[in-house]
Amino acid sequence: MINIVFFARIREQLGVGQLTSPINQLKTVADLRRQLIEEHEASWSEVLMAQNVVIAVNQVVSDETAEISSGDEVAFYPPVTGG
Amino acid sequence: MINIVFFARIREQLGVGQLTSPINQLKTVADLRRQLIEEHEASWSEVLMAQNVVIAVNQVVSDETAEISSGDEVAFYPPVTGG
Amino acid sequence: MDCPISVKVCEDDFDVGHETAVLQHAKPDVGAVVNFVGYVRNINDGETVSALELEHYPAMTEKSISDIAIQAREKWDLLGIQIIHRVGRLAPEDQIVYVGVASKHRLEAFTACEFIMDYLKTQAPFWKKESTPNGDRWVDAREKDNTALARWD
Amino acid sequence: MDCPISVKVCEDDFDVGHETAVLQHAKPDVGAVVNFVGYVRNINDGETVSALELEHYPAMTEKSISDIAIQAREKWDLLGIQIIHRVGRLAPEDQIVYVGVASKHRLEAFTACEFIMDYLKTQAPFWKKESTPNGDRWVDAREKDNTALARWD
Repeated sequence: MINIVFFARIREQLGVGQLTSPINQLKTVADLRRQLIEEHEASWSEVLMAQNVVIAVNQVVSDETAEISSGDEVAFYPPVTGG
Repeated sequence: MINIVFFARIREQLGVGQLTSPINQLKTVADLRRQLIEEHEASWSEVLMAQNVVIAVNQVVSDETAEISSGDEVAFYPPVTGG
Repeated sequence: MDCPISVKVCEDDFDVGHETAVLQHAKPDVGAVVNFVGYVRNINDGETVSALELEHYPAMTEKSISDIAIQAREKWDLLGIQIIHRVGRLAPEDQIVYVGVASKHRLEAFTACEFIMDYLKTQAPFWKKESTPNGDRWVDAREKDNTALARWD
Repeated sequence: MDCPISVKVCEDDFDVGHETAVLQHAKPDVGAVVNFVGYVRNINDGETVSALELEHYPAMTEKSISDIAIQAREKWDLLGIQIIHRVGRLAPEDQIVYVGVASKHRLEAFTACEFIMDYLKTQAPFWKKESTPNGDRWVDAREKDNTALARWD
């Protein structure tokens, strides 16, 4: 399984903070994102494909080419605004 | 009268922290310094003519060309080391 | 040289005097401490802010901040780093973040403290949501924070 | 914008937490405070320091520091400056100097605090005399403090 988490504006726009997905044929974050978009309404494409979405794999900032395997956690979030 | 003050290493080297001098023919800090050196032992020349001596007139950093008049305070001190 | 790192992410407020004292305590070679304290402002982008909600990514936040502190420790000769970042609901004038750096001489502490703040602002997974008279809104990331980051390349 | 300046030269110790709170108190537009705290180190130029005597030029010191603070206020958009410098006899680990700067955004507070420290180190009439096992000695001014100053030209 892959654990998928969303934060802040993205979490609100998708209406969900956490999902899981079986690993199946998913090899990269791009595969996972494509599947999430296919499985949900059109707005998911807009939100998850936005230019400034940050992707973290296992709590380390990464990008859509990152390989994933069962047990990984993939996060999608907007640019950070702490401090 | 001119009030003359010395600080830190210079005060210790001259053995005095404060002097006064009548204004007489003194026009600039250079005149005052020349007179101080003439009136005291040879070590005063070495101490007061040293490259790094800081001169302040009325509590503002200046140099030997500064004009002075009665009531002024002239300070000679080494490079500062606070903070 | 030993440079302990302490990172806290919590709802509780902090005491700047206490944190400063901890940084220097029993370290007689510390000559300089530089502290940064960030506060909730009552106005942002021209709108009155009545409250701020700070969301974060709990599994990642402390690790992400620790990584920044470790980078700073590798770049400069430091004697201690303490970072506190609050989360949850805050009000104007509340303290949000503390970054304290101890070193022998002042240049290292100043530089490392600025470096940590620049990285924290652009890398650590926190998000601010403001309450304004026109409703709640997510704070947008600022281009100038990315510009600030670029100077460390 | 109002930017109060407070300068104290005294023998008494100070409380960093209190000074920070004063800088931000009742100023809801303050987003950042940067504090510098300088301490007496127990070693300098390879020698053990058992005590430090800080001499100053009383008629000039506060005015000289105020002038530096006024320059900073004219250069950057600041909301408050507090400077405390101790004089007299100090021991290792004692606090010597506090410079705190409040501003809306962090860059101004960091920059102004460094500017003030660089000027204070090279312009304000203080002199340190250290007690070491080999006797007392005046601390020499450091070339790197002049180098630090040159970056503001």
